[in-house]
Amino acid sequence: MSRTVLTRGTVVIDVDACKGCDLCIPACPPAVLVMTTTDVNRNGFRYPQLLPGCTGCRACLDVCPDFCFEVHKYDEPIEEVVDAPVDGRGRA
Amino acid sequence: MSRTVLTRGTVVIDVDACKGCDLCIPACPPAVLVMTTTDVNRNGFRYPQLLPGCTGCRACLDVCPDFCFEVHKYDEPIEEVVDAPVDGRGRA
Amino acid sequence: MISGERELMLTGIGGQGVQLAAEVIARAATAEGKHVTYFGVYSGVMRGGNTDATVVVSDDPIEAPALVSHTWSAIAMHHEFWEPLRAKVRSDGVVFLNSTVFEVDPALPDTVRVVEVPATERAAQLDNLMVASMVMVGAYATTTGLVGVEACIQAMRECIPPYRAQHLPANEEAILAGAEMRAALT
Amino acid sequence: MISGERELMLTGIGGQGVQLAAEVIARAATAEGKHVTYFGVYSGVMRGGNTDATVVVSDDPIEAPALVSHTWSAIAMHHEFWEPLRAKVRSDGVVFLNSTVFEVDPALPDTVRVVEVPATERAAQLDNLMVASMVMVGAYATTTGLVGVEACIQAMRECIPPYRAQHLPANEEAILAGAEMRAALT
Amino acid sequence: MSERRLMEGSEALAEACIAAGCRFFAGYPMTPFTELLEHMARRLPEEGGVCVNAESEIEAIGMAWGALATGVRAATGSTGQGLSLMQESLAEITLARLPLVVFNMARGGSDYFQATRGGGHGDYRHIVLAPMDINEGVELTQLAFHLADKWRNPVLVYGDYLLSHTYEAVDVSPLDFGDGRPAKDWAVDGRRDPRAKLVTMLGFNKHGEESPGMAQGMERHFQAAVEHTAAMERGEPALVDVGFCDDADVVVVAFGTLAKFVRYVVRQLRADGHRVGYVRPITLWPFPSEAVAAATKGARAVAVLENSGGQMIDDVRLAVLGRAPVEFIGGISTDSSGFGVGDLLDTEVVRARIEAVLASVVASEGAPA
Amino acid sequence: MSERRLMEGSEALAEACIAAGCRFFAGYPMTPFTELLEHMARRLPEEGGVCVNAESEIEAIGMAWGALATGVRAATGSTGQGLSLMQESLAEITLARLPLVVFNMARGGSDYFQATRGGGHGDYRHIVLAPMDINEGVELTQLAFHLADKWRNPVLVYGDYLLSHTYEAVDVSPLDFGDGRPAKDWAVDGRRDPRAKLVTMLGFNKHGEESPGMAQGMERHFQAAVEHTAAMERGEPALVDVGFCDDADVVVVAFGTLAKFVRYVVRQLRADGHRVGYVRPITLWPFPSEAVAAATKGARAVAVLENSGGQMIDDVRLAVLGRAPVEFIGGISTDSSGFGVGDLLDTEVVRARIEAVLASVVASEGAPA
Amino acid sequence: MTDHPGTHLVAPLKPELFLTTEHHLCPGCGEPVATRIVTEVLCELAQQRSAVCVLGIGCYTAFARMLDIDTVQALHGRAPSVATGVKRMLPDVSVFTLQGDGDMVNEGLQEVLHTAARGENVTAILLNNGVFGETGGHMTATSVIGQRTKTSLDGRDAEYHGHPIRIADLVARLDGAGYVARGSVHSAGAVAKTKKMIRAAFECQVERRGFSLVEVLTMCPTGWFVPTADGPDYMEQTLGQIHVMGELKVARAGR
Amino acid sequence: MTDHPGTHLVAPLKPELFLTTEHHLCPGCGEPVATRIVTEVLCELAQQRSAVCVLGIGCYTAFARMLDIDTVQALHGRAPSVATGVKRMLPDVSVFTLQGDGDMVNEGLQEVLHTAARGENVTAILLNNGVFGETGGHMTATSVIGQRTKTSLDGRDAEYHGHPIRIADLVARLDGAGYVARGSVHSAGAVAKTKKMIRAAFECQVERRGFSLVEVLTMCPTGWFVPTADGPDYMEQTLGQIHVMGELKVARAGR
Ligand SMILES: Cc1ncc(C[n+]2csc(CCOP(=O)(O)OP(=O)(O)O)c2C)c(N)n1
Ligand SMILES: Cc1ncc(C[n+]2csc(CCOP(=O)(O)OP(=O)(O)O)c2C)c(N)n1
Ligand code: SF4
Ligand code: SF4
Ligand code: SF4
Ligand code: SF4
Ligand code: SF4
Ligand code: SF4
Ligand SMILES: [Mg+2]
Ligand SMILES: [Mg+2]
Repeated sequence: MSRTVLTRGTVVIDVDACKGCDLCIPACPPAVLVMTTTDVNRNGFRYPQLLPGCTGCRACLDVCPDFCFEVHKYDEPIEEVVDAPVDGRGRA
Repeated sequence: MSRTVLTRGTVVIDVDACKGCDLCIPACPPAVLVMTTTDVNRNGFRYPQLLPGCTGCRACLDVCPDFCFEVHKYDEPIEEVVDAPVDGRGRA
Repeated sequence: MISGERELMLTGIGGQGVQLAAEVIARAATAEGKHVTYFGVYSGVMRGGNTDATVVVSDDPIEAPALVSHTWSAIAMHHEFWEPLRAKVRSDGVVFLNSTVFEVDPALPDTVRVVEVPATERAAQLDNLMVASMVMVGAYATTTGLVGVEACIQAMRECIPPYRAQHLPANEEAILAGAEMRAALT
Repeated sequence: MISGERELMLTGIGGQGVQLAAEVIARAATAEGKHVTYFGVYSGVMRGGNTDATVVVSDDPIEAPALVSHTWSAIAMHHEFWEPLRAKVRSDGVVFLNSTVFEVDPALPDTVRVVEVPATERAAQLDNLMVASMVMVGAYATTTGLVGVEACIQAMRECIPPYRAQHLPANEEAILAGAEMRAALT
Repeated sequence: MSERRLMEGSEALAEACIAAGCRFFAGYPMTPFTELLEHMARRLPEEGGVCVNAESEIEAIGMAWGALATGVRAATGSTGQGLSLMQESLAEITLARLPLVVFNMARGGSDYFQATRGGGHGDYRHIVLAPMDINEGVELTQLAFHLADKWRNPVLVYGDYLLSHTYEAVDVSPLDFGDGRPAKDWAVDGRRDPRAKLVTMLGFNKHGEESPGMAQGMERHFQAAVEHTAAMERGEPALVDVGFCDDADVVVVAFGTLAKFVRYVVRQLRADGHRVGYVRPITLWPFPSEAVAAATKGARAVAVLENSGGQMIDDVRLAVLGRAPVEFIGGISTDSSGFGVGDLLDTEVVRARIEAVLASVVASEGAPA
Repeated sequence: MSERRLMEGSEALAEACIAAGCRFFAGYPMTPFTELLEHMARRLPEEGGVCVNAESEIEAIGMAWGALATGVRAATGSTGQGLSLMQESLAEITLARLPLVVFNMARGGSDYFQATRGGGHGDYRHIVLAPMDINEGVELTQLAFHLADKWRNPVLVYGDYLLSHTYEAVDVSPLDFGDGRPAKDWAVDGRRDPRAKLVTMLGFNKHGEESPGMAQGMERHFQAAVEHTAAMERGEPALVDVGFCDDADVVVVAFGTLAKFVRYVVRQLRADGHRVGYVRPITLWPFPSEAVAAATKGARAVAVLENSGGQMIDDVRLAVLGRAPVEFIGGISTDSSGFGVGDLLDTEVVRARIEAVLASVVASEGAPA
Repeated sequence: MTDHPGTHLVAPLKPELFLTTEHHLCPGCGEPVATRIVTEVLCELAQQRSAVCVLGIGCYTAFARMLDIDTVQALHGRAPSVATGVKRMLPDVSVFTLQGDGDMVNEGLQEVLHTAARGENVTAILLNNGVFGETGGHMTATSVIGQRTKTSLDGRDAEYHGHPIRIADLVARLDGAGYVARGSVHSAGAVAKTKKMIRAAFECQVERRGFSLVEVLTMCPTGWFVPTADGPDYMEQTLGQIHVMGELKVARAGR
Repeated sequence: MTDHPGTHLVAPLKPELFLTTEHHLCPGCGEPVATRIVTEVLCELAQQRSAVCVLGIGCYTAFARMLDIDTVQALHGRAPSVATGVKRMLPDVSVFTLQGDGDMVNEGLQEVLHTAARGENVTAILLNNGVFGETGGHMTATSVIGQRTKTSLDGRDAEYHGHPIRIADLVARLDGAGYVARGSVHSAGAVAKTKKMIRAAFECQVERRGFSLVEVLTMCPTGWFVPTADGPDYMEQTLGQIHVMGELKVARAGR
């Protein structure tokens, strides 16, 4: 069950700076951040990964205590096709 | 120009404890306390003297910082004749 | 019966459960009738900073101070503050590394026995990264025999404060998991 | 011209103006070219408690500490703390008593000259009890000649802080009154 | 109650307070004092006492002051830094003759001067007890309450990070120091029975009389405090642990947890045939001057090991008075936080420093001094 | 500016501060420090400076801390009791290397230990200057600002009630101590020019480098502080006033205003043919140990006169090291308030005490030591 | 003090809870007046044998000798903490502090606020004269704008010296405070009203409704540099305008 | 940090006024978040070269190394007085404190209140997490009733431990305070609102309208003993109920 999403922005994630606190996950309005499940970074923490659909709103950056995000906006939105029916927070 | 006043109470004044602050003078509702003019106590302070007409209201005691007053009430008011036309604060 | 004093030094970063591991082993040994001293560096220290601990276990009363110059065994939950500990490991010692995150060469002489325990990985499988140090405790107990696994589980129960009681099952599971991992190897 | 050091000690109860009197005399003497030290015990001391002062006046620089063992002259505004001062008065000294309130026997040897000044009474006549110490200053200056009356009036003007300027005339009047009282006697 | 339990040092000290009858505590967190406060906060209510999480160190000692004035046994504490904040109170509570027990769980570096000279103003002294380990800490804590009551004077228990954060099995049953507890007829209870009381540092009472150690008027009162200090110094034997000094060429002086390392190393060195001894002052004030003088009588060098720039060395020099060279072999040692333990707390390091002194004495050679 | 004016001691000290370029002051009233504060509150605004009526002593030193961090000359003060409250700050501001000048206008009794040992925690020292009278006070106050800047270390000026409340004619023109004012490139101004600065007592900087006296990490930082103390002790000559000691049987040691009495009395005694001398330490830290040792070399007795239970006597003993008996001839002396001057401040009393020592030396008789 | 025939005693020279009434405070000082009514309230509430006074440091420290009440002398500013320690150990005794504005609002501001926030069942009596009286009349944290003191010679200037703190208003905002009021002793009527406030404060304590504070404005002619007789008027026109009298908080039982 | 073609940078990894972003604070801590927005406001107001930070003692002390701003480290509780000294000597520079609840409402309560009453033109930023985080999670003067801490193991009990202080409410009552608000960092929306408050506070300072305070509620999962992910909810349901967010005082120019 794939669908098309509009991606307006993107984030660079400094994975090794992440302490796995999870705060960015609920903060992301389109819910396009998802934590790794078993993968850990060099300090042994899970970290977020970006799904398509980022709006470049910087909410993740605003709540992250560890300065893990750099936020960019696309000058023109791009379309991406995703096959997951659920978002990063498991919402259908 | 004498007149008759009703005296309902009286005060004992510990003259030597007095520091001449004057606070009791305006506090006395019937204005029956008057400071000496040249007479001073053992510490060199002027002190109050009682005229007839005390009501025993204890206002003087209530404001005196130096515990100079003992207040009594007469069981029956007594009448006294005074010849001064003015009271302790010089009011006619 | 152990001969003389047996030392264990632990190192890691704040939050990895190093002090809990040390206290569990110290309490377990005490429960088993040993004389024990345990010294920990914790709290009031910058979060995520250095945390280390020293446990000394002996059959006889311990005369020495609680801080030792050399250690018979070591547990490293992380490599960040490993260096000062490294130098203290006796040539006949045994060292447990949390291989999931221990990234550098431990730089130990060949005579030292090195046991790699993927404790954080195992904890992640148990869905609770916080219990990695209990995996290590299970592995340490099984491998060295200095304390029993059962005694460790019992001691862990005493160490966890009431307001964290919800973590008891996960910690127990982790100790057993560590013990199994090593038992499987030996 | 005075020979050697001339001391003045003053005593009274807080609020009697003892420090002001001392400072006036010290400033007056300084203005007249003398070397002076003045030490006062005041403020931070319980209200209405002891207050005393020591003034030393000399034509030459003063080597001695500002506190002296003996005094050539004394002013007692009240008898309450008179005793310790009494013992320090030199046998050829001169003592000024505020006779309105000084109630005890000053107990001085006959060789000491005692000058009774009803300073508080005179101040009451001036309708300002607070200026009694200035009456004393006038009397002291006139009697001893250590400082001039005019210099005292000038010094008093320097001593009174601006926010108390309204008291200047009364104080001046008092110094003059004291001077007159003594002049009348001598 | 007399079984041994594995306990953190700070828990053991807390239990010792309770065993001594302490029923009021107030404190403010500061590493490595924090755990003592935590244990008191947990345990005192269980014992019918009160522990207040004071909002600051100064308020903590103020609360203890109030509790003490009612006659109960009470304590407070902090690190040396927190005690710096309490200096006004520590000086004046001594003049108020209140039997405070105060803990200094010192950070890296030493607060010996602060503890023994009184960091505050004027003349006063606290009895200072410096345990070398948990078991001794339990004993000295209980002794502290006893001495505070005995002398109506504050007693300071001097610990540190190592003492606070070490676990050992320990017995915390109440100890009996004899002579019971002195009656506190000076304490307030609001009853005026038979008459009103006044607890003050200002040197007078309500009825114009002198009471023991409470003269009328500040000068007499200060003087009485000086005399009281002298009486304590004369009357309270300084506790000291002396070992192997009889024929020692080198005597090492150290106190507190560091002294345990010294004692251990000196025993090792003796076993290896070196003529070395140690003196471990247990009471830092009154300082065991006579014991130090006696122990160093035949020494060719006296070495002082402190975790500081050198503070106790003054007292050692005052005891030795030039009869032997007094050398400082300590230094600052702490961890990166400044609270914890540094490299000096290591038997090998301590041994090396003592060996260096031994070597220099041998090098200077010749007949015994 | 160079004419002499009759001034109260505290006014003279205030004028000396201003002459030295002090532009910030904060304080809290306390007898006999109060008048210094009053004069600063009146005078500083006239000079374009700021005097804050701080709400407490601790806030006062905090404000001075902030002002100092911007590079201006700033001061605070109190009595020894108020300084007790400041002990945390006084210890830590030293580690922050801020050039504070702090006045102790001591109450009755002495705060010598507090001043010279540092009443706070850890290892640190303040340079301590103790004038005997107003004229010297004016000079030493200005020197205090100079030394504070020179060493980046607090300097304490030790006065008392007598100094504060005596009037004398005095000249308060600015003094020049040479070498100008050191640049304060460590001071903050908000400009990050060329880069951001950090003023801290915690031993690091923003850029990971070591700056003079500012090591990285607490242990190194504490150690650096100890070394800095040693450098001051070596580098700053202790000021001392020695008189008549060459052939003296008895040497009297005293400091501050009391020493003026001693000096006066010793001159009298010399005039009367007695072999007595005096040593007056002007810097209490660094203590003039060598001068004391030299001056007492031939003495048969050393007498220490302090208005206290005996504090400086430790330093005298450490200097004399047993070569002559050191006797305490002081004691507590104050007035009824505890702030002021007592009977000891009397040349006849001082003379009697010194004569008693002379007599006992003569009684013990015989050949010179 | 015995009555003459035909008369009866209204009030004696020496109040019941005073050992002596002699003191060295200045002429016209308001502090003895305020203190006397505190003792009268204790008598009215029958707390004569169940009260402890904790004194601050200021001119009122002189009352340590005078009061016939168990007393603990605190350091400057520290009375509320000391009172906390006393009360925790003697929960059934009426514990009160007697402090000045310098003591309570300067040196010890956080003591009183923390103690109030903790809801300690103690009563604080503040003698607010807007100056450090004892040291000679310097500006405190309650001195009003324009007030001339020895450290604000041209009058307190808001820009340079800052604004006064209305302490009772602050305390009233704290959940631990059960009763807060501000009275005065500048007239006999004010004395009577203030006495009622003090009574309400002690009742609050007895009923364990939390911390209580009565701020009493007291004359300090010495510190204000005014003639004693002008003290009451000066107070009304200056301090009284900013520190307005009245009850600020009356919490019901079981707050 | 350079932009790719077709994209533009919204915000870089490292904010302008940070020298480094690496720190040892716990996972899920709210303090770095609050501090970052302070630096962003300074940039927005062009105060990058005209600012001095005065730090208290708590976990945030770690920012001393990280901030690219002239910094003075104060002792625990003393930052407002230190800031006063700095500001009086550098009246044209934006001076702000960064303090925790332990620092500001416990150890230094009277410092902040006196500084606010004096109307010092400085800005205080309070990071309120209701615990002493640094020492391991003990009760502070802002911990709310029922809050479990290491020194209130069964939850803060009003009777035994007393009530929390709502510090911003107190400061707002002082005449010297020009701007007072309470924000939070528990969500992106809260962060944005809080940033506006911080901006208003610094504007108040620049316009010399007196003391300004922004209290920021920050998560401390370590001190609260909750999983990091639960921090924001826990905050809203506990601290946030008592320390209610919003602007408490906005004084106009020329107060
Ligand atoms: C720590 C400390 N600082 C300063 C003083 C000096 N001092 C004594 S009384 C006083 C002022 C008291 O003012 P207040 O409490 O208002 O009482 P008042 O004298 O006005 O009645 C001060 C500052 C002190 N005793 N202790
Ligand atoms: C005078 C003093 N007392 C105690 C401490 C110990 N201490 C360091 S940080 C801290 C708590 C800080 O709490 P808070 O300000 O709320 O900051 P947080 O750690 O919660 O961010 C304490 C009590 C200290 N450094 N100084
Ligand atoms: S910028 Fe906005 S949309 Fe993109 S990941 Fe971050 S929070 Fe989600
Ligand atoms: S908020 Fe930051 S630290 Fe927390 S999980 Fe997300 S990226 Fe990692
Ligand atoms: S009792 Fe009343 S009427 Fe009588 S003198 Fe006193 S105030 Fe006046
Ligand atoms: S109020 Fe008291 S002290 Fe004042 S004048 Fe009247 S009697 Fe004298
Ligand atoms: S100075 Fe003021 S408060 Fe103190 S006794 Fe005098 S009038 Fe009263
Ligand atoms: S303890 Fe709390 S405040 Fe401190 S770093 Fe951790 S989460 Fe942040
Ligand atoms: Mg006052
Ligand atoms: Mg906090």
